[in-house]
Formats: sequence, structure tokens, C-alpha cells
Amino acid sequence: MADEAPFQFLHSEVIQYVFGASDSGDAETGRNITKVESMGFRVGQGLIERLTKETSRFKDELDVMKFICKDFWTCLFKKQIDNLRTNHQGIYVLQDSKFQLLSHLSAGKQYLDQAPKYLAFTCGLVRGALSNLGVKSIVTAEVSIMPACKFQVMIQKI
Amino acid sequence: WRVGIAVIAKENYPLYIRSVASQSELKFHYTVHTSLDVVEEKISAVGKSLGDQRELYLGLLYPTEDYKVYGYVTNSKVKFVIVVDSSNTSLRDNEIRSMFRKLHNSFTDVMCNPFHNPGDPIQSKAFDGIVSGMMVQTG
Amino acid sequence: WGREQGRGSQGRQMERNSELFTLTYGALVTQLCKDYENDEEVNKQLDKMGYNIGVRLIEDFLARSSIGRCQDFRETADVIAKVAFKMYLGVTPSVTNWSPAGDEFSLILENNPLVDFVELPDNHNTLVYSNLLCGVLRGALEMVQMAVDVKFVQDTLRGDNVTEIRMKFIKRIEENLPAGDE
Amino acid sequence: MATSQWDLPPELCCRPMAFVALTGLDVTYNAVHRAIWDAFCANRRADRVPISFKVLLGDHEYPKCRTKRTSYEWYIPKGILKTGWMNKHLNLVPALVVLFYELDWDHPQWKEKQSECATKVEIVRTSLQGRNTKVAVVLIQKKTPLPPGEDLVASERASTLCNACDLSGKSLFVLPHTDHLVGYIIRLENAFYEHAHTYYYTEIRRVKSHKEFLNKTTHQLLFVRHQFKMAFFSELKQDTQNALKYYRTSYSLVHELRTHETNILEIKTLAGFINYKICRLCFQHNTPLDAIAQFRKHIDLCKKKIGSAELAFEHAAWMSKQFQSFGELFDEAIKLGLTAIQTQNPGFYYQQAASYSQERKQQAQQLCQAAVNYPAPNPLDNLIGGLDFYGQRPWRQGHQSIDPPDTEKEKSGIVALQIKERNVPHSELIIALLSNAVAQFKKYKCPRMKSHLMVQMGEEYYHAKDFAKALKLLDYVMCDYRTERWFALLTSILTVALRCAWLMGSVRDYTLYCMELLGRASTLNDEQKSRIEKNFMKVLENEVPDAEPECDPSSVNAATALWNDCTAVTGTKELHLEVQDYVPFIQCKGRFISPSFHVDQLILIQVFLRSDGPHPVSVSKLSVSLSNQDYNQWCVEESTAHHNITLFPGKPKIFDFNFVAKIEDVGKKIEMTSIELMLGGANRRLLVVSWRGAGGDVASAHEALQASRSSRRWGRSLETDWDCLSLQNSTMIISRVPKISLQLSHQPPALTNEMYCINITVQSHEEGVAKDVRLTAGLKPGQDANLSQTTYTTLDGSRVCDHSAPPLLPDVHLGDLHPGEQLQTSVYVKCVSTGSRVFLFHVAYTMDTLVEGRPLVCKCHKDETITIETVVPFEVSMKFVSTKFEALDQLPVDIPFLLITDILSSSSWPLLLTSSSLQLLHLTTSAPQLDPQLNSQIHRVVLQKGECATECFCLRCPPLTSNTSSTSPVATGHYLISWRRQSSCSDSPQITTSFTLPAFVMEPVPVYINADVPSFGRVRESLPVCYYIENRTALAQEVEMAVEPSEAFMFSGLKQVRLRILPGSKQQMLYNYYPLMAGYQTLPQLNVVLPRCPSSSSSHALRRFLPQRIFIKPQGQPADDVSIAA
Repeated sequence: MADEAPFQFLHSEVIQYVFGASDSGDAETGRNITKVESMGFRVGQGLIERLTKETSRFKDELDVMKFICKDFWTCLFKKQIDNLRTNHQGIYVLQDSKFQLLSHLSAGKQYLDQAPKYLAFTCGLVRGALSNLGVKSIVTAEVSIMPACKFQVMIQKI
Repeated sequence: WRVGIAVIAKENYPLYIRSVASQSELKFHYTVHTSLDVVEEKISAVGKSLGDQRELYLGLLYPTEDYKVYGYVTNSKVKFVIVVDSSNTSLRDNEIRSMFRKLHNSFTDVMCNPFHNPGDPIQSKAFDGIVSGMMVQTG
Repeated sequence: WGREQGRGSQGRQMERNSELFTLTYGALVTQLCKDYENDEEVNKQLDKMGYNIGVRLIEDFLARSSIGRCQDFRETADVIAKVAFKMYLGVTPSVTNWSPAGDEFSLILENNPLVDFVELPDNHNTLVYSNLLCGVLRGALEMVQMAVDVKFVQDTLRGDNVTEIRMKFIKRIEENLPAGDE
Repeated sequence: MATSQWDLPPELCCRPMAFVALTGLDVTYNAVHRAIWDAFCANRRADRVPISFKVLLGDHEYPKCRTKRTSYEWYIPKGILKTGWMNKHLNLVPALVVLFYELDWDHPQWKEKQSECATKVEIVRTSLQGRNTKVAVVLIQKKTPLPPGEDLVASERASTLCNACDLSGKSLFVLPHTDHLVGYIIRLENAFYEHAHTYYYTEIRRVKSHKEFLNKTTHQLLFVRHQFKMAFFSELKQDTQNALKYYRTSYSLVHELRTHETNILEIKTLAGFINYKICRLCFQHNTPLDAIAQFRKHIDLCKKKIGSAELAFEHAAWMSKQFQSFGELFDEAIKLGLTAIQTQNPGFYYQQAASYSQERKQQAQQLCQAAVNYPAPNPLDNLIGGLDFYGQRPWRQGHQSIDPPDTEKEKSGIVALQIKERNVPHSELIIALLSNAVAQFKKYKCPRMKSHLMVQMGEEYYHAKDFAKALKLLDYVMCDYRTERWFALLTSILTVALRCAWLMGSVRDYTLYCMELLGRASTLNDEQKSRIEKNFMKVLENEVPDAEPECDPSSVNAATALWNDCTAVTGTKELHLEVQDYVPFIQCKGRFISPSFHVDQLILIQVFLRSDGPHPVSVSKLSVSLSNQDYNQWCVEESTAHHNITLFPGKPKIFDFNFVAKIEDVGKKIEMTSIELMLGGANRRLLVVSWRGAGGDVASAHEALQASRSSRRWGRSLETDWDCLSLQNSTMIISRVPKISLQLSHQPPALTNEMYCINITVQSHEEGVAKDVRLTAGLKPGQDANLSQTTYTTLDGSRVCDHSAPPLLPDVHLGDLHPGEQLQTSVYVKCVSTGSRVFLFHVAYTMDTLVEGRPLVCKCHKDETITIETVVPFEVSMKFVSTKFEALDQLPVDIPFLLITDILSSSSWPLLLTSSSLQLLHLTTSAPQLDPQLNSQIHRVVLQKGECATECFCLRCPPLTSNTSSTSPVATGHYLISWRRQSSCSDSPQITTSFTLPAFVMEPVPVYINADVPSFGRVRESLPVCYYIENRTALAQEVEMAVEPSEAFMFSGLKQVRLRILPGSKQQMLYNYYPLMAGYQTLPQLNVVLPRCPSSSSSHALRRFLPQRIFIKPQGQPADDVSIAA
């Protein structure tokens, strides 16, 4: 079964729907990014709930992060995060050297400005998953060279 | 009540409370609420000690004269509490476990219902069904 | 569909990923519900998005399943049910209720992956939750010069015990004009 | 709390200790005896053996010992345990009686004494008829005894005394009354302890021995009794292990007894006793789990043993007591170091005790109403002081068969008990237990359990009609349930609190609770709500609200009176309620519609009100208070005759307020301090409900969060959107947007010390006149401190400003600016240090505007900042050289030398050097008399970037005066350069930059030798060279000089000469050189020696002012006057 295809088609259609064809102003774009991100957030909440049904309780924040990088990522994209780094002050950087949702955008500069659209949903997924595991965070993403991608997770201490 | 089942939000407010009332509904609420003391203690214990048990099933929270209170916590810190009449000795520990597992499965489906807003009280026929089933089985 | 017959980690893996799909679809539908005044408009939007997917999906499909042109509508029906649905949704609907003229049939889904976990709230009684599928079929077939009319006639979400998609052949599109969004 | 029949008897709860009686001591009159007694009983520490001593008279009568039964054939026991028994063995029947007797070995009347002692012993023995109690004798002696064996008399008399009293040697002791008393006493009591041990041992044996006579049918009671006795004796013997063993068997036996109406109480009582002992010992042995297990077993066994239904409350009472006393044991153990845990602590047992007391109370209420008058004769007072068996009924003591002997008596007995139960202060008991539990749960981190118990306490106080206390407790815990959103519980607490408030006639609390019970946090059904709402309205109408249902009727009248009083008070009664920390049925959310407003904009506030009550509510006034009260007048809405504000259930209402900000609030924040809502009013009761800040309540934050995530359709209507309305409690007033432009033109970088010109153009785009335009220009404040020390700003570019000029020029008036006009001005800054600076240009003006028809004078301003780099205009290097252009390390005194200065432009703009000058110190020009001051060689020189100008001055140091003669460097003066940008207009001021000349050491030259040499020579033509030797010393100098031969020259003149030169005089030597070769030639070297002072300097040093080379032209060329410096 071609199981990642339906999701990819759907995802890009969602982007299409939210952002529309024309490139609107920054404020507008910002609002749309948030929209897609919050959709991802909700999906992340649900997925993590299923995913952690069998796993035993987490020891600490790092434990949670590892789970996100391994199991969660595998569940989303059939591969693990390639590199996890942290400053031990609540900032984690997750690197995916071949990020699925960018792979179909042909590499090269001209698409770099398009990238944020295609990362918002995943940022939401991660944030949703974390928040459901009790870790409040801000998740941002950046692309240097397609299709490699860095997700930065900033933990909000309450 | 011979048996009662409750789902408690991460922030410790009730998401779902149901009991086969033979005594006051209220008392059941109190029982569940007070049991959160123990749940919280157990949760906070994780990672502190070396021999911490990290199972989702928290086991018997505390015994009292007339009922037994069992606890379970999901990784999303949502708590399930099952209270059974202490006269009800038929229930084995592993039966309680499987009840919790069923609850958890059903709860996960609720969480995945796009129309459900996490944090809102649980309004789901499916979930109601599961719970009713348990009430019958144990009550 | 993976969940019922848990086929070890492989099956689970697939299940997981289809969950991502299912949940994302759910998020989309609720987003549309927020964005649009009423269910009818949501249905329309779903169909439209489905169409857009369909027109792009078809190449992917033809590529994956090296299937040539279908001789007739019956064959098309079979390909849709046995190959396409299986490939993308992991379910195989049954093809039934052929019209005497053989230009109309039903796809019966025992189990619709899009609606796992879904419980419709009362204020959405006219929402056709899975309407995306109609659009997809319509779009895809249009790419192979078939104009069809697709709609849900039964839905487990509405308490029917199966989900039924009704497909009606309208006409062959002769000149191979590029299909634009409508 | 008074002791009740359910309290465990003290003889059971105390720790049993061997009982030893001391006789023959007169502790009142005899000091020695007193001392001995004190030594026994005063401050016994734990290390002393556990004995309880009593002083008894020698002829004390001990309890009679019943003649031992030889057979149990026909004996039917009347009960399990005699009430007197334990006490008897604790306090009445000693294990050992000690006779104290004063007698020294060498006592004169030994014989008499000895027999007296013997009789005393005899008396004791007789009064102990038939008991196994031991007797011992202690001789109190004045003398310290010799070591054993040495005093033959003593040992001999001791044995005779033993015989006389027929005591074993082990039972005779000597107590020398010396200063080591305590030591002796301790030795004594250890010996006594031994005796006691053997006594109790034999007692246990004795009880055991009965066993074989007993049969299972008739004597079950005795089995229990005997095991108990053995256990108890073991305890007295401090053999707790065996004690525990016996108690356990006794316990299991007691449950083997057949129970029925008539003996169930006795069985439970005994079971309770034994259980208590077992648990207590388990804790003592530090096996708490055994204790708990035993207790659980105990409860499970007895729970169902209720007994007669009419006395069910007794069972509850008993159960309660079981839990309480276990709780106490547990608590005790913890005090002794046991560690308890959250889920297993005494609290649970106190709590259970409490709940049984509650049960007791309920049953009492049900069962005891019927009973009317107390039966006579009183079936409960038993003539022969107290019961003789534990747990029996006074009216049928000793009765053991299944059915009561006399049903009439039975009835009246029950009635009596019921009536007695009515007077029990149940609530008091319950509250006491609950508060014990609270204390425990507080200790073991169970906040919620604690709150729950406090609720129960509150409710109990309510039942006990102590409404004030009840309300206090309930109000205290309420908020926990509110903030944790357990609304069902909150509601139930509120309902009780509401009753209390009503019964106390506390209007404030009553209204508050009404408001919350009507709110969305309340789980009451609609008609309950309607009822409460009705009452709420009555309060507003200043009427007496109806009593809450379930209010105990007896208190209702009193309460009604209270209400009447407080409604009777004349005048408008105001009542203020802060509802923020509750969930009132009227919700309020306020917001400024924007987080900031320009001062010339209308400031808009929206207040949303919504009532969740069942019926419409009319509001008399709504007002918003702001941080600046002046605005409050604009934020009031009052309902009037023709328009009255009514809130319909679930229908939000919006109120818009607007006002114009005051100029002085520009740059300030305006905050909503509170929102007030007035209900009721005029000559009724005026209820002022207020919210802090912009409203909201305990629940709204959570609702907002949920709403933000929900998939509901927003923006359809206020009803649906209510939850996601967010508060905005403050706004910022920012100044009006200026409609002017500000241009700056200048030529960076700035050069140090120049008057750097910045041209400013202000262009107005206003419709009206911009009045009183002011410019503030200069160094932007808040930069590096020393920048403000090195920057000067002025408007006057015509002259170089001095240090009085400020770094920042404030408020330069530029007059008014008409629409479309523009005005220009220039500002000059002087930076005396290099580096980059930020300059601020701030143009402020006032405008008369109209906001919504209201005139408003607003200040506007526009800021520009620029960063300017300051660089040095040119580099200057200066060096002193000799006339031969050789670098000098010291300045030779009174000998000409040169100053050479290089000026290298580093400015990117062309510089105009107007002139330069020297300010000399300790130096003069080479020939002061000829030209006293040097004139500059640069005059209006223009330097492009990188170009260099050079000057050369010939100077000399005047002859040293005493004060200048020093070996340390001396300042030599300054070099001044006047310049400006070439671009700058001619009248713009010149900048003079001064450079300090290097300091130098002055070098006196004692003997100065120089020469006059033509500028060139010619081959084979005579070349006259004249040497001068000047003696500057104060002595006549011998000089030897010789000219060395050279292949380039021939010469005539003295080849070698020796001459003397007088001080201050000068000698001239003329030589005629004859060049042989052309080109640059080295002159023949002149060697000079000063034999007088060879130190003064080498010939080289003397030679250094002489030219060394000369240019020789070839032969036969016409003479020209091209001169080439040598």
C-alpha cells in the first residue's frame, strides 16, 4: 500500500487551500502559517496519544524529546530524526537531512521562500505532540539546503 | 455506588464521571478528587528515585473501609480512576488493568475525533458504551 | 485496513501512517467547518479539493500500477475498487448495484478509513464528511477522459451500516483538453 | 471530652509493670526513709527496671485470695474478664513485698531487734494468705559494710536472721545509709525485679495448670480468660513476645465463642481489648504491618457483629472507637520514630472513626426518637459499684444464656440506653476526630483529602448549629474546588454555605453564594436556580428571602428575626461584592478595542455583560473605572425610566464607551482598574458587583483557552463567541502622528575639532499651522559617557565654540510653520575626540485639532538620528636634526639645529592649511637677533587626502643658565597649525590644532669645534678650510690637533699643532687643502685631543660638528654658481 502518498497529496492540497494561489501580504501569510500550524497541533495531539498508549511513563524532558525523534518521527515519515542537539537550557534542535514534505519541491534557491508553508504543519505536529505530553514549547523550522531541515524546539518553562 | 469510573484532565478537573449510584453521587466525586492526592504523588515520584515504577497503571491508590480506588495515568497526564466496592472481591488486579486499558483505548479514539476539543468534557457515544459495558461487568 | 488485523510492526507502521492521513483529513474538515458558513459549502469545498488531488493523483496511480486504458466502465469500476482503493486506502470496496444500462454502480465500503474515530456533533447533520473522495474520483477519471458524477448515498457516520458511493458515467471527453480547476 | 463507656479502660492502655510493695518505711516523718523512697521513685529514667513501687503499711491488708477451686465440674463462668482483674494485678497484689528494717550488725539489743523483725515479716506473710507473693527484708544500716566475708559477725548474724524470718539468703538485703544511696538502690531494685520475675512466672504456670480441668462445652469463656491472664502476666514480666503469643490465641478464642444478642457486646468489648493489646505490642516490636494486618482482621471479623437493631448506634460507636484508638496507637508509634506514608497514615483511621461516628449519629437520630421517658428503676445504675464483667449489661450481669432472662427489663434497658444516647454530643465527637484526621493528612501531603475533611467538619458544625464556624471552614475550602473546577462539589459546598449564611442573616455571604449558585459553575437544576434567584431578587428588594429547604426549622425563626432586623434598617443599604474570585452568574469582560491609541484618536472601550441566570436581570448602572479617574465620567451607563438595561439569560450585551485622551497622558498607559455593576438601588438595597481590572472570573481563563482551540464556528454571533472574547485591560496613549518631514544634509566624516555643519530642513505637510516648532539637536543621550565630554553643539558656526557649548542643544525655537512651508537651519558640532557618535534631531510642535468635535491641542514630534564618524584631519610628525640632518638624541646647547615637521592629510575632504606657528620653550631661533619669530612656510596650502606638507625651522638652545641645566628632558614647546575644510566658506572659522614638540635633554658642549668650508672645491685648485675651536669651559684648554694625510688631498698648514685656548675664547686655524680627485671626497680627518680633560670627550665627539665630505668639481670647467650643500 502506498501509504505516504495520500498524506502527501492531502498535505499539499491543504497548503493550496490555506495559502491560495496568489502570494498575499506578510500579515496574511503569517495568519495562514498559524492556521496550518494549529491544524498540525491538533493532529499531533491525537497521534501522540495513540503512539504513547503502550509506552511507559517518561522520565524527563529529554526522554520525551528522544521519543519524538525516534518513534514519533518514524510514525510520521518512516525515518528517524538524523541529529538531535540541545543546550540543556530548554532548546533542542532536530535535524532531518531529507525531509519528506520538502523532497518534492525541487531543490534550489527559488523554492526556499516557499519552504515555510511546507514546514508549518509539521511544526504544529511536534508542538501538539509535546504539549500533550505536558511540554509547552515553541517550534520553528528553517531550511538551509533543500531538502535538509532543522526544527528548533524552545521549551516554555511555566 | 458499587462501581464508578472517572477521567480527570491533566489540570485535574473532571472530564468524565460516571458511577452506578447506590450511595451518593457526591461521595463518589469526593473519592475521586481525594484520590488525586495519591496520583499526583506517584506521578511526581517518577524520575526522582531509581526504582521508580513508570507503568501507566498505578495500581491500588488506597484502600478504605468501603471501597477500593485504582489509578491509571496516560502519558498525556490524563488520569483514569476506577472505584469499586471493597466488598467486591471478585475483581482481580489484572481485570482492573484490562479495564483501564480498554478505557485508554477508547479515550485515545475520543482524542482522535476531529470534532472533540481536547480538554473539553468527554461527550462520546462510543466512550459511554465502553464505560457502560464495564459498569455492567463489574457492578 | 491495518488496524483490525494487526500485522506485526509492518502492519502497525502502515496503520500509523494512515492515522496521520486520517487525522490530517479530520483537521482539514474541522478547519473548513470553521471557515465556512454552512455544511453545504464545506461539502463543496471538500469535493473541489478532492478534484484537485484526483487530477494529480492519476499519474501517480498509473505509474505505480502499470495499468493501461480501461475498455469499459465496468473495468474502470474494478480497477478503482480492487487497485486504487487498495493502494491508497488499504480497503477494497465491493462493486454492486449496477444500473441496467451499466452506466451506474455503487462502491460499498465496509469500513471507511477517513472516518475512524469520527463522531459527528449534532450541529453538522448535513455535512458529508468524506466528500473529498467524490472529488478525487471525479478528478482522476476526468484525466482519463471520463466525466462521472460521484456522490455518497449511505454513510456509516449517519448510522447507515455501510458507506456507499454512487458513481454515474456521464460522457467520454473526446478532445483531450487540459482540465483546469472549476 | 468526658469519658464515655466506649473509651478503653486505663488499666488496659497503660504499660504493665511489676508491682512491688515497700513496707516499714515512714516517708512522712523519717528523713532517712524519705530519702530511700525518693531514690526509688523520684525521676526514674528509662534505664531503670520497669517496676511500680508503692509504700504500704507493714500490716496492710492485701486482697483476699479466693480458696482455690479444686474442680471445675459444676462451674459455669459468668463472664470473660472481671472488671477488677487487671487493676488488681497492677496495683493491689504485689509480686514482692519488701520489709525495711533499721538494724546494724553490731546493734546492742540484737536479739530483740531480730525477733521484732521476724514478727513484722510474719504479719506480712499472713496478710498474703495463699498468694505466691515473695517477701524480702532490707536492713537499713548506718555503717558502711566491710567487703563480704570479712565481717564474720555480719555473716553469722545474717544467717540467724534468715532463719528467724525463714527467708532465703537471697531475700535479705543490706542498705547502708551512706552517700552512695542511689547506687545501692539500683542494685536493690534489680534484685527485686528478679523476684518479681519468678513471681509472675509462677503465676503464669498456675493459670496454665487450670487448663486440663476445663472442657470445651461449658468453659470457652475461661479459655479466653486464661490466655488473656497469661498474656497480661507476661507483660508484667516484660516478656512481650510471649504476651503477644497469648493475646493472639486469646483473640482467636474470643471469636470462637458463639455470639448472640446477650453476649455480643461482651465479646466485642473483649475482642477490642485484646486487639488493642496485640496492635500495641506489634508497634512496640516495630512490626507495624502486623499491627495493621491484625487490625484489618479485627475489623473484618467484628464489622458485622452489630447486635440488637435497636442499639445499632452502639456498634457504630464501638467501631468508631476501634479506629480511633488504632489511629492513636499508630500516631504514638510515629512519635517514637516509625515512618508512615501518604497512603498508610493515622489520618485514614481517624477519618474512618469519624465516619462511624457520623453513622452512629444518624442511627441515634433514627432509633432514639421513639424513646420517651426514662424507665424507673434505672436499669443502668447497678447497686454493687460498677459491672463485675467487662462488656455486660447492668440489668443482667453474669447472664450467659442465649435469650434474656427478663424481656421487660431488657426493653427498659434498651430505652434507657437510647435516651442516654440522645445526650451524646455527636457532632463534637465527629469534629474532634475529623480535625485529628486533617492534621494527619496535612502532614502526609494530601491537600484534597484535607479539604474534603474540612468540608465534612464544616457540615458537622452546620448540624451542630455553629453556623459561623461552618461558614468559615466552607468558605476557606471552596476556592480549592473552584480553581480545580470540581463544580459538582463546589455546588454542594455552596448550598450548605448558603444555608449557613441565611441562618446567620449574613446578607453579604448570602448574596455572594446566590450569585455563584446561579452561575455556570453551579450544577443546580433550573427550578432550584429559579428559587435561589427569587431569593436573590428579594435581597435586592430588601425583603427577607425564603428559608433554604432542609434548614432545621428550630433555627429558622431565629434567622428570620435576624433578617427582619437588617431589612428594617432605614436608608439605602449598599452592598459591595468583589466577584472576580468566584464564578458569578453575571459575567463581565471589558477591553480597549486596541492596545494603543493616538492621542488624536477616540479611545474606545467595550464592556460585555452576560447573565447565566434563569431569568432576565435589570441593571441600574454600569461603570468602568480607569487609572486616570478623569475619564471615568465617559464610561458610565445608567438605566433610566425610558431605557432600562436588562440582561437576558445567555444573551450577551455590549456597551461601548469612548473618550478623548488628555495630552498629559501621552506616552502613558491607561488601565481599567475595575468594572462596577449596580443592581437594585433606590430606597431598596443597592448591590454593587465589581470586577478588578477588565473583569473575567475564575473560570473564564480556562474557557477562553478551550474556546481558542475548539472547532466551533466563530464569528457567527456573540452567544457562540462569548468564551473566546479576550480581555484587554490597558491601552497605550501615543502621540499624534506628525505630518512633517525632516531632512539632514552634511559631509561625513567629521574632523576632530572642526565645526562640523549639519543642515536641517523641516517640511510641513500639516493642514494647519504647526505652532512653536522646536528643535532639539546634538549628541543622542545615553551613549558612552566620555562622548558627552568631547562633543559640543552650537548654532553659531562663525566661531569655534568652547567647552561651554553643550553636547545636546535643547528646544531651539524655530517659530511656527505654515502648511506646505519648510524651514532650514544648521547645527554645528565639534568633536574633540575620534570615534562614531549618534546624533539626535528631534522636532516638536503643537497642533490644534478637533477630535469628534472636541478641540484638542496635541504635541507632535518627529525624530531623526544619524551616526557620524569623527576622524583626525591630518597626521603630524616632528623631528629635531643636526645641521648635518643627523638625528639628534640630545640638543647641543648654543649650537644651531633643525626642526622638521611633516603634515600628512588623512581627511577625505581637501584641507586648507592657512598657516602654522611655533611656541618655543627653552629654545630660540638660530639667530634671535636677526629674526625673533619664525614665519610659517605653509600659507594657504591645500592638501588632498594622502598629501603631505613639510616645514623646516633652524633653532638653537640659548646658553644654559643654572636653572635650565639638567639631565632630564625639558619641554620644547608647541607646533600650531591653523586650517579648515577647503569647501567651507571663507568666513567660516579657522581651527587651530596644536601639537606638542618632543621633550629633549639639553647637552652642553664644552669645546665646540666647527669649520668654514666652501660649498665646493675644484681639482688642483686651492681650497681654504678654516677651523674654529671654542673653549666654553671655565678653564684654559690645551688642544692638540693634527690633520691626517689623505690620498684625495694635499694640504698646507701645520700638520700637527699644540695650542692652548683661554676660557671663553676662540682659536682659528686655517688650512689650505688641495684636492686631487673629483667627486664627493672625504676631507682629511682632523684629530683633536684635549690632554687636560681627556674625559670631556673623544676626538670623535669633538669632531661631530665638522663637515666630513665635500664635492670636488673636475678640472678645467668654467666656474658656475650651482651650489651643492656639503
